[in-house]
Order: sequence, then C-alpha cells, then structure tokens
Amino acid sequence: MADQPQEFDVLVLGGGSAGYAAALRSVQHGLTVGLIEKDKLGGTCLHWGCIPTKAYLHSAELADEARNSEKYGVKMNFEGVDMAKVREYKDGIVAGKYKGLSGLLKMRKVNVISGEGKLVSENEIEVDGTRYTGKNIVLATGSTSKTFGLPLSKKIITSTEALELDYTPKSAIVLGGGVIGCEFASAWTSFGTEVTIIEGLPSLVPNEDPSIVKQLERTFKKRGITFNTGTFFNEVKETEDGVKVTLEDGKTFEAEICLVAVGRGAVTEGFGFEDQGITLDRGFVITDERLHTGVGNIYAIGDIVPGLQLAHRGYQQGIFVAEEIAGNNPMIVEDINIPKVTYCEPEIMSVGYTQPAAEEKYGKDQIEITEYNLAGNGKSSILGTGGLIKMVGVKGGPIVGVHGIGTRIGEQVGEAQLIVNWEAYPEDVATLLHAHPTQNEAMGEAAMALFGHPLHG
Amino acid sequence: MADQPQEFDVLVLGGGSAGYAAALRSVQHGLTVGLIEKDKLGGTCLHWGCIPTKAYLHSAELADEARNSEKYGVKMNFEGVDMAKVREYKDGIVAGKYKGLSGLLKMRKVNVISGEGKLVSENEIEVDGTRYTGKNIVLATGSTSKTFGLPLSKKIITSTEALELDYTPKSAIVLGGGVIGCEFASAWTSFGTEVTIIEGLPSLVPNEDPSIVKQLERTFKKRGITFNTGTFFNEVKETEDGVKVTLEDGKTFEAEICLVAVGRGAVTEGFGFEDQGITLDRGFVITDERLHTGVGNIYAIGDIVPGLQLAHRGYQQGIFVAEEIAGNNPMIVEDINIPKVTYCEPEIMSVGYTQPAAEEKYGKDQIEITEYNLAGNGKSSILGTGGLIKMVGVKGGPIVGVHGIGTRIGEQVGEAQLIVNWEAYPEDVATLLHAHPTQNEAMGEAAMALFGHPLHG
Amino acid sequence: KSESKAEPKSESSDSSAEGYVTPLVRRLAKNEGVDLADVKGTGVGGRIRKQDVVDAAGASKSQTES
Ligand SMILES: Cc1cc2nc3c(=O)[nH]c(=O)nc-3n(C[C@H](O)[C@H](O)[C@H](O)COP(=O)(O)OP(=O)(O)OC[C@H]3O[C@@H](n4cnc5c(N)ncnc54)[C@H](O)[C@@H]3O)c2cc1C
Ligand SMILES: Cc1cc2nc3c(=O)[nH]c(=O)nc-3n(C[C@H](O)[C@H](O)[C@H](O)COP(=O)(O)OP(=O)(O)OC[C@H]3O[C@@H](n4cnc5c(N)ncnc54)[C@H](O)[C@@H]3O)c2cc1C
Repeated sequence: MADQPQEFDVLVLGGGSAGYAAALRSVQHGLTVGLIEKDKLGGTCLHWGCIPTKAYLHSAELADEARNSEKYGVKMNFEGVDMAKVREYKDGIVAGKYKGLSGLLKMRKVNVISGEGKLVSENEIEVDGTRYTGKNIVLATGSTSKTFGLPLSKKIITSTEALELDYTPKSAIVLGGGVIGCEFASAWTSFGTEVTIIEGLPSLVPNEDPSIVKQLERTFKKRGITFNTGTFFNEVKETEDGVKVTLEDGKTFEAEICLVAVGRGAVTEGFGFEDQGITLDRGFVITDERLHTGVGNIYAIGDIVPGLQLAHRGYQQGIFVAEEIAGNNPMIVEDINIPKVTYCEPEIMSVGYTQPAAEEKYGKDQIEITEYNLAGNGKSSILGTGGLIKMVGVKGGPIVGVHGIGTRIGEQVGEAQLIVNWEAYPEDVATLLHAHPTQNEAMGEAAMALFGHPLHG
Repeated sequence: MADQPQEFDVLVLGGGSAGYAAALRSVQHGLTVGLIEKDKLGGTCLHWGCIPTKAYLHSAELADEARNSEKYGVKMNFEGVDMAKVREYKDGIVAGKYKGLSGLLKMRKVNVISGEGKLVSENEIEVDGTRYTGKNIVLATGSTSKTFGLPLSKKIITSTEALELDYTPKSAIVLGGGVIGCEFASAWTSFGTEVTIIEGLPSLVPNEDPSIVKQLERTFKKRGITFNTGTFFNEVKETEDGVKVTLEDGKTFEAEICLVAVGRGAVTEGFGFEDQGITLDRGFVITDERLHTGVGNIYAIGDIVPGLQLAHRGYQQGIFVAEEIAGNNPMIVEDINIPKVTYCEPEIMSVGYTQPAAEEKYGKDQIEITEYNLAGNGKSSILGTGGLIKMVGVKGGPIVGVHGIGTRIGEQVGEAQLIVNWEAYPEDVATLLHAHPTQNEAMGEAAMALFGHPLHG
Repeated sequence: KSESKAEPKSESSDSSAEGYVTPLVRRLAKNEGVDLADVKGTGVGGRIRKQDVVDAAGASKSQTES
C-alpha cells in the first residue's frame, strides 16, 4: 500500500450499498475518493442480505412450482430441496456480483482501503495506524442484527447464519414477522420446514397497509405457516433436541431451530463518532434532512441513519451526498416515497402512504381508495395467484399510495414509484391502457377504478 | 328475445376486446347499449389469442424451469409435457375469464344480442331478421389469421387449431417470425418440439429495435430454435408423414406440422360496410384519427382499424369512442405510445420509438441511447436470465423509446409506458432509485446511464 | 455500449428556483401554454404542482376573455 494516496476529496467509511454508491458518484464528478472497508466490499446487501436471500427465495419459488406443476400439464417427480446445493447456487450469485462490484470500483478508480477505520478528527480516519484525510467524510458503517442478548448458538441464529445452513430444518421458529422474518418463513416453508412466526406487534409486516396485511396473513395461513402475533417473546433457550421460545403470556413454542429477526441496529460503536461530536441516538447517527451530521464536512448515509433500512435507500443517500458535495443541490427523496418490496410468497410492494397514514395526513374525508382484486387479472390467473392492487388517492388530487400483493407483484413497484413520486392523478394513469395480458394491467385497472371508471370489474 | 329492446344510444357490432370495452364504458356514461356477437363474447383475445397462448407459455416456463432446477438445489425428475393436460389447464383459465366477462356485461346492463349482424343503413344493423337501431354505431368485427390460400389441414394449421392440439409434435415449421410465430416457437420448444421458423423479412420480430432483435435471435439459437430469415416461402404441402415447405430460393424444410402465422386480416366482408359507404382498404376500415368512418355516426375500433393488432389497443379505442360519443373529447393515444409485449422466452417489451425510427424522426445527431445489460442486474442473475434494457432519448429532451428483452421482462412495460407517454427526461427517472434487487432496477440503471451517471455499470 | 457523456441537464432549472418539476407538470404546462417561470409553486419547498399549473392556465384564460 506504499503508493496509496492518503488525501481525498471524499473519504467514505464503509463499503456497503450506501458507501460505494457515494464513492462511485463522487468519482463521476471528478473528485478523488478513498473507500474504507474492513470486511467485504458490497456489505450486508451483497453478502448477507438482499442478494443471498433472493437467491434462496428463487429456489423456493421453483420448489413450489415443482409441487404444483401437474395441473399445468408439466409432469415431474419432485424429490425435495438440497440446502447445500441451494447455498452453492447462492454463493455463485454472490461471487459473481462481488467480482463485478470490485472490478467496477477499480475501473472507476475508487481507492479502496482495507481495514477498520476510526474517525480521529473532523477530517481524518485512521486505519491500521495510517491516517487518511478527507475534505469531506461520509460515514456508512451499516447495520447488524439485533439480538437483545439472546444466547446465539448453532440452533439460535440470525439471518447471516441462516444463509449458511447445509440442511433443511424440520421445524423453525422465526422471531419477528417483519420483512426479513417473513422472507425466511416463506422460503423455509417452500423448502419443507414447518414454520412458526412470533411477532410482538398485532400483525405480520406491521408497516404495510391493513389490506395487504390481511391478504398476507390469509395466504400464509393457507400455505401452512403458523404465526402468533400480539405478544412479545420473553425467553429463548436451547433444549436437548432444539429450541424453546416462551412468550410474555407464558405460551411456549418448540422447534428445531430459531431465527432471530427482530430488527437491525446501527454499527456505530467504537469508531470514534461521538468523540468527534457526532450525535448518536440509540446507536443511529442523527443528521439534518440533507444528511449532514452537523460536524465539519461529515455526512452519514444508509442504515446508520434512522429510517427505512433498504439497499436502494442507501444508494439514494450515497448519490445524494455525492451530489451535495459536488455542489449540485440534489432533490431530497423522503422515505415515504421510496419503493419497498418484500420478496416472500406472495410478494408485497408499496410506495407512498398507507390508507391509515393518508387519512391521518389529509383527513379521512379527503381520501379515496380502490382495491383491485387480482382475480380479475388474466396473467395472475394464469400464474395461479390471488392478491390485490390498492391505490390511495387524495380526492380531486394525486395518488399518494400504491400497494400490492401477489406472486411476482414486486416488479410493479417501478410504475408505482413513478405514479407516487410524480404526483400523478388517477386520470393520468387511467387514460393509458396497460399491456394485455400482464400483471401490470392490474395497475391500470386500479387507476381506472379510482378515476371512477373501472374496465374489468 | 321478445322483450329485448331494439333501439340503443350505442350499437356495437362484435363482442371482442374492442367492442365490449366500448359497450362497458358507454353504459358507465348512462347510455343504452346493444352488443352484437355471433360467436363468443370476448372474441379472439379471450378464446383463441392472448389468454390461451399465455397459459401455454406459462406451462412452457414451468417445463424450462423443471429442466434446469437442479442447479438451484431443487431436485426433481422432469418427465415431459402432457399437451392434453396443458390444453385442459388453458380451457379452465379461458372458461373462468369467459364467465367473469359474461357476468360483468350482464351486471352492467349491456344488452347482448346473439347472432351475426349486418349493417343495413347508417343507423341500423340486422341480426337474424330483426333490425336494431343505434344513434351511434361502433364496428368491431376483429381479425382472423391470413392464410394466403394455403391448404389448411390437420397438419397445416393456424394458431386457433394449434391451441387445440392434444399431443406434442416432434417437429414443427412456423411460418412467420412475428409475435405470434415467435410465441408458439418458444412454447413448443419448451415442450420438446424441434422448431424451425421461416420469416420472409430479414429478421425475427422485425418491428422491434435492432438490439432487441439481435438478442432474441441469439437466445433463440441457444435454445435450439432454427430459423431461416430473408426469404419468403413459395409452397406448403402435406407429405405422407408431415409437411414440406419450399422457399422462393428453392430451399426446402420438412416437419410433422406447419403453423401458419403470417399475419391477421380484418373480418369485414359480407357485413354491408361498403354498401353503406364505408371505405375499406385491403379489408381494413379507414377512419379519421378520431376513429370516425365518415359515414353517419359510425365508428370503427380494434383490429379492423389499420395499425397495431393488440387487445389493449382495442380497449383503448373502445373507451375512446365511448368517451367521444359521450362528448368528453378524449385524448388520442397514438399507436407509437401503446405498450407492446411479446411473451416468448425471452420476453420482449417496448413502447415508443426504436433507435432507427427516432433517428429518422429527430435526426441522427439529436438522439442518444443507452443499453443496460441485465448481466449487471442482480435479480436477473438470480433468475438466470441475460438481456437488456434500451432507452432512446432526444438530446436534452425526453425519453422517446424504451425497449427490453429477458425472462419476465414484459412486466417492466408499465413503467416504460409512463416514461414515454409522460415525456419524462432521463434525470426525472434517474433521481428515483429503484427497488433492490428487482428486475425493475434495470430501468433505473438505464435512465441513470442515459443521464450520464450510471450507478452499477 | 453507448458512453453518453452528457452533463446533467438543467432543462427544468429555469422553471423555479427549486428546480424540480415532475414530467406531468412540465407536460401539462406545455399543453396549456403556461410558462413555468411565471408559476408560483405551492408544494413542498415551493415545488410547482399540477394544481398550480391548472390555476395559472385558468387565470391566463380568464384574462384573455375579459
Ligand atoms: C437478510 C437481509 C435481507 C435484506 N434484503 C433486502 C432487500 O431485499 N432489499 C433491500 O433494499 N434491502 C435489504 N436488506 C437491507 C440492506 O442489506 C441494507 O439496507 C443495506 O445493506 C445497507 O447498506 P449500508 O451501506 O448502509 O450498510 P452495510 O451494507 O451494512 O455496509 C456497511 C459496511 O461498512 C463496513 N464497516 C462497518 N464499520 C466499518 C469500519 N469502522 N471500518 C471499515 N468498514 C466498516 C462493513 O463491513 C460493511 O461492509 C436486507 C438485509 C438483510 C440483513
Ligand atoms: C394467437 C394470438 C395471440 C395473441 N396474443 C395477444 C396478446 O398477448 N396481447 C394482445 O394485446 N393481443 C394479442 N392478440 C391480438 C388480440 O387477440 C386482438 O388484437 C384482439 O382480439 C382484437 O380485438 P377486436 O375486438 O378488435 O377483435 P376480435 O377479438 O377478433 O373480436 C371480434 C368479435 O366480433 C365478432 N364478429 C365479427 N363479425 C361479426 C358480425 N358480423 N356480427 C356479430 N359478431 C361479429 C367475432 O365473433 C369476435 O368475437 C393475439 C392474437 C392471436 C391470434
């Protein structure tokens, strides 16, 4: 590392989604960039998050399809899932993307600095005894699974270990019915595991619109997924042949393994942030709405900033900060306008306000909603999926929320995102007939219904 | 039929996509409607077009996935495709939709008149000896396969017969490499048939952007689909054990069956159109840009109007005419702005100008393009698909064309449609980070690249 | 692969100090013959919204009528 430069226009701490996006956009503006990473470029998302889980969920989809293929005229003998093989497939995908990302950073001339960095002054980060200077510093140290002091073991695991299993557990308890919990519950069920979800809040995916929640719970039940909502857990411990979870009301559940998916906390301890005057709140870095920490030229992005913990929010914030540093006065995209997908079966997508949130913001009598049932959508019938598209509009005004649930429905989030972010009125969408027969048509039908003139339905 | 009314505000001839959409929207505006159908409500699309072909293509997808599932850790023995069973599944889907549509028309109080109608005056249609009057008349008699006088038989068939096969042919020649030809070629290949496509024009799907064509041809080749382009056929005849096709250059091809998919002609003969002064051109009804025939209050919609032959264009035109009759001065959606999907494997989607068309319209130096390779898209890698998203923009102006190819890429057409129809600039899309990891992300990446700042790539 | 080296375009930056209008607003303004530079935005941070353009179009119409 002798001829590695030590002074940069932008010095980024953490090479996950948020950090590398800030780095890449900064070099595009002609700035010199140092990117400090202690583990693997790509961070959580690439190695232990988005990408590996979606590989598992694709194998899960194939297993479900194999079980049901008979009625589609496709004859086969389904013999089960080989977890070690699924893992191998996942590893291959991750390795390919990792290589691509490393190559991209190199090609774009981002200076990657390996090691753990510590903020030692307003414009310096120390890595293994060397001090690197940044005219601007961007903190992007990410997040890790919360465990509330649970005794992690071979049988009580987080998502990271769950992605390394080489066998299919007979039964599993999933602690937490949020996005990550529901995705694992869904995949494992498809693989043949008997799954029970424990969620302390009153429902699964509690941040979603109530209509979506209802449909998810109904479908999960049909799939044979058990869940207990509304009571928090009290204790998790290993037994001789598995794990035992006790809830606050004394109810107990037993299974072969337990996945702890009760949220992710910021990784901000021990890196000198507070020593430099940066404000932390429960571990998260507090910034202004333009992601400035209030200290020197230090910004924070990604999962360490309170709000949605999503890779593309990390990209968004990384790019935002790079543009801000370059003096381009970028537009703020609020969390409410960021698209969200949960990749369980059935998939969930959403952007903008849920019905209750919109009612609270605009007043109950100012809101109109429509729910288009996928039973009326040809392509969904062909795929064999139910579900719905729900749109939430301000009366006489724009569509402020779009929500959907159903097999493969996640891909509709792009159109939903444009509708909400561009403040489209129902008629703006309704006048554009959508391609037949696609699932996408359901978006058009929902908009037509909200406009007052449904076509099919 | 004694108490069936015989006078209507709107009288529609033909109950396919176009006709029933006009009927449904008209009743929504409080108009009385008669809808004349000689065969089955829903027309080509529901019974012999969009819906049944997409059911076949879904079975095809399942068969492909079954063949390749091993590497995803899903163990199974693929034993082949049972065509009779596929047909049964297809029939079930069609029956369900047919029931839904019939119920909807009844519920909305559209008066359905069964029988073949003949235009006998500017405002009258005769059905089985009864004259029905419409203050406005809408012609929507649809289209049928062109056969150029080929000797149709058990072995030389059109798409309609192809959808009724109860066996998997060992080999097939598909005459015509357009949308319908490519969809059947794709499905049959997945079912195990050895397919050869004969296309007279220089390439498959000749209306698509050249980059898309190249990718499709490359992937079809990899899938083992043979094709011969650039020479028209001269003769098709049955042999003892199959069919034989001779091209204009003397080359011959043999196979078990031959699908004739060389375009669709308008169904307008013998219904009195010309007698009432309506202009036909090669069978198609000529209208002004507001779909008026120039005679009385007679409009024409759907496949009988020259241009794209698509179900949702039929809906669009049906709704347009209903709004026009209701006096609402609807907006014209030009064919170029209508989304198109070809559902073969890999799928194709497009809306707006191809690169050559844009260059011709705006000038070569006024156009900029970007091609985002799906190799960089995480979800596509997970699905195991290559492909690309191509965007065509006017320099300093809006995106005027969006094209894509890859497994499942058809569902991206909704976002593409909004981009092109709403005249979005690259930066409008580029500033909205797309959900990770979706195929939809590739749309965002393409827009970022067109804007000059790619993220991954 | 096309390396489009275009600088960030500022086509819409003349429309308001805030510099951001949605494509729908821009298209509507074009169709209604409204110059976005003359429109005062009522959205978040002075952002011009659809209703602002509709109002501006209405105002200029009633002006020419009177
Ligand atoms: C199981 C799971 C599934 C998920 N699925 C999705 C999904 O489908 N879609 C989605 O959008 N999001 C998903 N997420 C969330 C997503 O992974 C995160 O939002 C995203 O990774 C956050 O990016 P980041 O850059 O802020 O942090 P991280 O990705 O955590 O990256 C932080 C990086 O900083 C490094 N680092 C930390 N401290 C230091 C230091 N002091 N010195 C040097 N390096 C340091 C770390 O090693 C790490 O590489 C998922 C997460 C999990 C756990
Ligand atoms: C194999 C195939 C696949 C296709 N796939 C797709 C696709 O995926 N997506 C897509 O958008 N499009 C697709 N199409 C095209 C689509 O089917 C047509 O564009 C659409 O059906 C046109 O609708 P229409 O109402 O104009 O005509 P039609 O659907 O043909 O309907 C016309 C109706 O009028 C009736 N009729 C005719 N004459 C009379 C008369 N004199 N009296 C009474 N009734 C009469 C007919 O019986 C018929 O029901 C496909 C077509 C085929 C053949």
